[in-house]
Amino acid sequence: MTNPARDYWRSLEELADSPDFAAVVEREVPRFRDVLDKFDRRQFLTLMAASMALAGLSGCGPEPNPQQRLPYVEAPPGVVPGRQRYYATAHTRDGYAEGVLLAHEMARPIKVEGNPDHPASLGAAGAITQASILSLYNPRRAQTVVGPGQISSWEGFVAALYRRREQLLKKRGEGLRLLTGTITSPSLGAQIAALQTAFPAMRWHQWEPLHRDNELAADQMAYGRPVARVFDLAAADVIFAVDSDLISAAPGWLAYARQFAARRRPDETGGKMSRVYAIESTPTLIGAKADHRLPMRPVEVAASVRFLAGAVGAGPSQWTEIQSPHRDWLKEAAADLTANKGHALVHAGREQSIEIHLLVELINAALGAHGNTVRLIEPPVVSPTLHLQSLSELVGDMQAGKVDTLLILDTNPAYSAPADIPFAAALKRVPFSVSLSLFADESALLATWQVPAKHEYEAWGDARAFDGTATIQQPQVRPLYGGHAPSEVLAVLQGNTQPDDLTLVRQFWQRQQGAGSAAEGNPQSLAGDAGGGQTGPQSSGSSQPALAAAEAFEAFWHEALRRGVVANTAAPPLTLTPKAGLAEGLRPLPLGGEAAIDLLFRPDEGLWDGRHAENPWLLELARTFTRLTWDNAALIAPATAKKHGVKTGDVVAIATRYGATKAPVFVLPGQAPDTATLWLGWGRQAGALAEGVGFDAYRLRGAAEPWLARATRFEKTGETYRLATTQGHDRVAGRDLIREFTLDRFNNDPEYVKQKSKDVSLYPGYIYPDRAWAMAIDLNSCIGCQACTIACQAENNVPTVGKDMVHFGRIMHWLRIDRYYSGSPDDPDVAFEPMPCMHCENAPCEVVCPVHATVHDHEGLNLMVYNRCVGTRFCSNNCPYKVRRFNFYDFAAATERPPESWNPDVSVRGRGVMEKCTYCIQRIKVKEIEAERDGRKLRDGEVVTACQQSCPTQAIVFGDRNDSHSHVARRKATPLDYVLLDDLNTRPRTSYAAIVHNPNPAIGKEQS
Amino acid sequence: MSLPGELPADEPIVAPAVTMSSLSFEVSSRVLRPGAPRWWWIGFGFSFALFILLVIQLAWLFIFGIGVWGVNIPVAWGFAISEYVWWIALASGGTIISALFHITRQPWRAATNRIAETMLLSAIPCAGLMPIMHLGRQGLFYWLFPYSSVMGVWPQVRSPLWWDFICLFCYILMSIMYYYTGLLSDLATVRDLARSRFKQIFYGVLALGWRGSSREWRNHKIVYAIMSAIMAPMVISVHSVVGLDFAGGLTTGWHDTQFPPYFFFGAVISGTAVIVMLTIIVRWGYRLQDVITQYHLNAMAKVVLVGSLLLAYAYLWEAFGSIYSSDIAEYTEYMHRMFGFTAAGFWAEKALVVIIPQLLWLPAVRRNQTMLFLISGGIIVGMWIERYVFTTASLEHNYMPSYWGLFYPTFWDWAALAGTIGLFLTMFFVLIRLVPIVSMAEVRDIIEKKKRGEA
Amino acid sequence: MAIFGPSANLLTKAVLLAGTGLFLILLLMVWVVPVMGYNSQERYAPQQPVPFSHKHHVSGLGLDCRYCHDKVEVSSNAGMPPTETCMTCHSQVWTRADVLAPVRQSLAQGVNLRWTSVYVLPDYVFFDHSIHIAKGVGCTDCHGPIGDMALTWKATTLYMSWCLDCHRNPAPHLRPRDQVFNPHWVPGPNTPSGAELMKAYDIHPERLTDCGTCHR
Amino acid sequence: MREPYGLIGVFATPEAIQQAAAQLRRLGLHGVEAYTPYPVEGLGELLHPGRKLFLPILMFVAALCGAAWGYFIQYWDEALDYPLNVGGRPHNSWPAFMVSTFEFMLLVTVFAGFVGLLVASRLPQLYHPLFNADEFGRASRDGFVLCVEMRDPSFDLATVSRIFERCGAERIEEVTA
Repeated sequence: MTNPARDYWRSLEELADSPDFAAVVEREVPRFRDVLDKFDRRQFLTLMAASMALAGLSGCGPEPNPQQRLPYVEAPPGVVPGRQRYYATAHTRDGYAEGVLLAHEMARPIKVEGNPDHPASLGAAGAITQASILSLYNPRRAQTVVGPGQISSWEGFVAALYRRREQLLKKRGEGLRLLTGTITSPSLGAQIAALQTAFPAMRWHQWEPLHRDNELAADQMAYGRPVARVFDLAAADVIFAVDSDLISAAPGWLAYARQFAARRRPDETGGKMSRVYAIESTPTLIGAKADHRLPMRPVEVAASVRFLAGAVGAGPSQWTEIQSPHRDWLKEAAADLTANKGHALVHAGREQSIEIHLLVELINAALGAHGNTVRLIEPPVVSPTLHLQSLSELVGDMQAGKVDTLLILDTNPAYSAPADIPFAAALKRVPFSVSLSLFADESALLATWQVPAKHEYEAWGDARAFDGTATIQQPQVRPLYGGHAPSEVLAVLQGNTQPDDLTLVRQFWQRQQGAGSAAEGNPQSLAGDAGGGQTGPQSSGSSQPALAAAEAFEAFWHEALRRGVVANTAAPPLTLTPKAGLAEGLRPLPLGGEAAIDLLFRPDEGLWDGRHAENPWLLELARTFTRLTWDNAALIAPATAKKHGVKTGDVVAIATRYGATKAPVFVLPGQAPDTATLWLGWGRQAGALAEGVGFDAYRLRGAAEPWLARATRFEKTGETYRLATTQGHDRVAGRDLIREFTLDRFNNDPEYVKQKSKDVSLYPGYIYPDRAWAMAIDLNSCIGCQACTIACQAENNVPTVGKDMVHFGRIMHWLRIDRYYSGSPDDPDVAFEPMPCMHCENAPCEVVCPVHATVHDHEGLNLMVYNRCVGTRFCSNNCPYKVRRFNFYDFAAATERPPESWNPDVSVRGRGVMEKCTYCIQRIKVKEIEAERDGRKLRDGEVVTACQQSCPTQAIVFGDRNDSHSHVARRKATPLDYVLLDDLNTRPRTSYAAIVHNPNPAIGKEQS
Repeated sequence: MSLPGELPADEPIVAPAVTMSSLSFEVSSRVLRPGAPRWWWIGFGFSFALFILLVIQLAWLFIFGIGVWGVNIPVAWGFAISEYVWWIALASGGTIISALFHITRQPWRAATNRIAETMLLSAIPCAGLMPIMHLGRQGLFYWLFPYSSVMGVWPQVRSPLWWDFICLFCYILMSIMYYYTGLLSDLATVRDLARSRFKQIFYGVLALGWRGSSREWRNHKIVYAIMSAIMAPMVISVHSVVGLDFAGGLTTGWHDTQFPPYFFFGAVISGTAVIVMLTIIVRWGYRLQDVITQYHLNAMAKVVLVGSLLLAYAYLWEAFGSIYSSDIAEYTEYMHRMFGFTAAGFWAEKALVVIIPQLLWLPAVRRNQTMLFLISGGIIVGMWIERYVFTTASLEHNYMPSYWGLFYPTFWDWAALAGTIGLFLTMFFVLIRLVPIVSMAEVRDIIEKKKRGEA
Repeated sequence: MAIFGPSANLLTKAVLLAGTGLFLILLLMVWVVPVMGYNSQERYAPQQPVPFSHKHHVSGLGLDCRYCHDKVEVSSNAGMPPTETCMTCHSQVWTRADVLAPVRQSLAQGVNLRWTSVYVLPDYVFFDHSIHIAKGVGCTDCHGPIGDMALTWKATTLYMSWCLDCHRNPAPHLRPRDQVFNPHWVPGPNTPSGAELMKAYDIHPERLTDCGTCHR
Repeated sequence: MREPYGLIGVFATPEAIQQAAAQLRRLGLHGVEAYTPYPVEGLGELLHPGRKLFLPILMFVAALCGAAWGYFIQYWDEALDYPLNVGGRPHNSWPAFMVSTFEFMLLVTVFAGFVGLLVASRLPQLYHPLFNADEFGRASRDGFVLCVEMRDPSFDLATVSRIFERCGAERIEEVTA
């Protein structure tokens, strides 16, 4: 395989030649879509269903128009029909890379999977990453270059920008501004640096709505320089989380989640577990998994952190003299931390104040975390900046008319800027502004030039992971809707009128290698194109002859592309110690006692900062705690709700110093009193699918308090709003669905832990002699991130249905995550329970199907034969686990995605047919056939289900139960293993490992 | 059935004035008269309008799919199935009156069984239509027939749905044969009275040349007796199997061994109730007060009363089982049914089906046609609510709390209900126009017996 | 004045007889109609852009199936040969033949040839060539005397029942691996029996009739 | 000239016709048949003595066949032709087969009874000489008609009509074929 991308391009030409493809593109042109958008989605669905039905009526008898086959003109090497090939690249979130592999079927990318070789993925992939494939194919992406007032072309844009360049060169770049998001791309960094030298007066601004300014500022105070952290949760026996996004959103969270979970499985670690404390204002994943959790208002959080600092000797000891109901709790936690010096870790979330970040840093230092559980490294980010400051300076200059040329690359400040930074207004005063974006978003519509961007999977580029490891991104598909990479736009400024991202990236890395791959390891110097220093292993120093160098580079290049990782680019650790006397320097806390509502701004799980708002999978993904789809809401605690006399669905008017909006209320157990969490990223003003969905929390967000704002108004309006949630009831209602034990119960009383199986049946049991597929799900490991749900959706062609259908109870997810509360609604225990099909051996669903549409096979799979199903729906009624889904309309036909983006190995279900989790039978069969062809037995771990593969914590294990050495058999052997509703004697193949808590005896909060 | 055979002194089973010839002329004339009476046209027009609604509903359903109804997951069965049960129950009532009371030799059965059976034939299509409509892919319902064609696949005969399908299939065919067997001699009467050539041929062909020879009568007696003896257990089995559709699954609130009899009781009361209503209408419309007397209504009222008592017993038992049982799922489901989303329906149903019918203990009420009519109507509505409540409520609060949901019917759900009622009434009106509505042969027998002071 | 004359009785009997007969015939049709050629499209031979003859290439020139269908042993899909494959020979022989014009054109202009499918499986059926080859099912078992077809025609019904016949009892359809691609294979005296081959290939018929074998 | 078929007498009461029938029987005449608007008890036994078990036996046999057929269909389907593992239940799970077996049994029985009735009563027979009689129509409403066929050699018009009259026939009529 010479150039991995080459053969794909060729085959796409063939693809593009076929009239079908032309038709597809034709059909997907937004113009036609708009007509349909006039209807609400339900009507839209019914219409589609209707047209399908009518079409179906005419389709009887012998093929009216026979199918055609189009063989290649020249066969591309290595493409085997019906077999998937994988190409490595990276998907970025806030600029940080997560390594991925894209599965190609007949050279079409159909699924995103984690790259096992990549430190930030380890083979797992989060929901957003999984869903990125849908954005790639999204027919609503920006497709045309629009110049001032009229439709233009890329060439037109290049010409215009080039002319601009001439003038700018004259005045040394005066008035030229660059606005980007966080950038970790070394090549892009180098390009910008080069521009900076070409245009000395140019200024580069950064705006990432979910910036990490507070962390940066704290580091500046502590170390006088920006740093980044890499945590080692494997070494952490005690973790103290302060509103932490450590295993949900922080760069590298996939890796952290895996380390975290590995320490939470006592049955695999000889009865040892880490202990987790969490104090937070709004529920987080790590808080849900914590052994001790306290919901508290931000002011209390600050006080508690001070207490902790004082208690562990990181701050003045008088900080420990606070009046707080939680004082003893904190004291014990602090004691536990100090007792585990060197094995303790404290982490604060992105949204916490500078002070808290500073204190956390000091506490970690005091606990000897540095070097053990925390590693300080060079930040992978290119020139870390305070984004808020950077943006406000830019806007200031724009208003002052100092900016005449503005390049907005892949960020959308017109929508996401703080309410008191009038970017949109200022943008009108910029004579020449360019917005390079995937969709025609708010900024693009205001800019004089809107240029469609390439999707990451269409472009050449590179990016760094949380630990500095670089990945070279290779295109998976030729741009579907035109579009260009940021590097290409910048190249135009550099005078290159025929920019090509491949050459740009290649040249950069060639220079790196040429420069003796010096600085791998040292991102900063990578960003600048100067090098020097010790030579890396596989590099060939400039002393070698050029030819050898070229060969060496080819080798390096292909290795980097193949593995999806550039070897030895991880940033080296820094050994720094925080300045002394910082804690003492802190001002005393303001006494924020009076009860007004604190507004907490948080990224949305799916839409993130709003950039994924056009992705139906993410819109319909039920949020972890609220199970809310297609909307955001103001999340408030039950107590607060009572106080304000509102309930879920009531609309409240919220205002801050910066702006006002209306929002539906959602009562969320475990939320801190007198706080309301608002998800960012909703309420877009531009966009087809997302426009007007949810409310825009950015309007309430000010530059001074980006994460936490005091509400000046929070009143019931009397209006109500219909929220579509997917979970019917929040508690187990007496069923034996969630099993929980304490660690010492597990260690000292295994008999009690073991479930008594009452396995009696009138009929003789069925024998499964050779293979018996089974799944084991570890509830200790499951952190509720829902990567599996989207993975399943992507793998199995599961359609989206729209808000109304969700509200009707017709959501289609095959794999859902149930979230159960126990304990008081103010501070409940949370348990997550992934629910795939149980593949019961005595399946109740099969017995009631009158047409043999669902039956067992000889390996114990509960099969669903769509083409035999007549749709009596009795199976669903009879399924105690309610894992069956029904196509009430022709959902698949109504889903907006080009036909070539579906997974060809899985039937796309039509109207009136039942469907459900199949244990990814298509994957099983492919491997089975391979093995049979080679005349060997299947190896354990050869078949991997989509959910298992995507799971960051390895909570899901699948395999042959009859093979006692298989991973799944070992998992099922633990005393914690149990099945749901076993008194129904359905004999599920899917079993669960009970939750084990490791409470601090001194705090003695009964957990089990 | 322990119905007192005695005739109330003031309520003869047949008015003395009625002779064999007057009976024959009266009853046949209703069929043979050239134009239909106004009340018939009004009734028929109304029914036909509803029937048109059914046609529209079907078109809408087939074009857009089952999604136009309110069904969802978890409540995958909504109106269609509960109404299917409801219709079957009404239909069964016909067989119960005609078969069960034939083998138990109830004299009053003679004048009413034709109405009962006519009602049965009109109700069965409605029942049969429901499960087909509710399929996801209605066009493929024939896959339930035990034939494999080129697929090589058969139905799954362990499924209660299949039992039910077979049951309904047999029941329809058998009912038609049973109906026709009973009808033969009366068709002959009409044939012999018909004057217009067309009607002569029409009824002549239908009567198959029945002459009433002693040989025919004797064969007829044997076969009709055995048929009745079969139809009786048949109707019981039909409704038991419908019960098994629910009891056969393990869904909370359905998985209940008492369902088969429970459903049969429901059939007794609702079937008889609808017959009472139709009898009152026909009796009034066709002015057959002499043939269908207070006695009949009185007797049927008693059957209704018995039915409501049986049902009351079943209700108590159901409540006891659910509340007393240690099964938390059963318990929560029943609590939801009683006090939750469906509470209103639950209590309304109990009132209409069990409490109000207790008025029938009073002879005065039994003889007051208006009261009788209203109570019967109430029962039928109540039974509909009952089916609806236990079908949906049980699914709403199933084993998986995370997947509890509610059922909201849509316009098209109601359209299906109204439409099938239209179909039912349309068929009924057409049939009472075409066939003699009283089994004359049997009434003659009674008249003769009365002459001789027997019976 | 009877309503009907004496002839009526005879007529009735005739009508009854006819009715019963008709009913039985209709009943029979339910089974007969599907297996009629019209429905199954057996022997259906569509027009192709180039009148390609397997008879000539396979029986005549003795080309191996895999020369053109090169992926058949590794892929679910036997695959149609790319134009370049045709041109390996036809750049030398028949370079002027009009029938081959489309092929030359295809290569020259990079336009795909458009063959009409002879065997069309529904989307919900997942058939894998490679495994059938690996288990010793010969090409001709499904594709009929493909080696002697001047214009390719559909040799089987492709009905599920047809698939099941073999999946229930594979033995008669198995051959030694080296004979799989032999279009004129006939079992010789020392060919191993079907039972032996089943053993050798490790085939378990009971599992072959699992619905999941073909439907996913 | 249409050749005669028989002689009918129309009676008003079941008693009368029974009396007449009894007397004719005593004469040992054959081809005597009564036509009544409802089954008159005893009349059938009188005119066609002997036990008629044909129909009951027919229906009983039909019942057995129906049951066997019903069960076989299911057994063939689930256990013989395409045995599939349905929810871990055995292929021949006979308890589940019973319901349909029962239904098939009843269906076949009733069908046999219905057909048997028609065959045994020689129906359908749209034309019968009796329909030529003016008064025969009463047999289907209020008249009790007794008919003696003339083909019997020992038939004597005078005797029969006398018996009719003596038993109070309201009307006596010759019927021609």
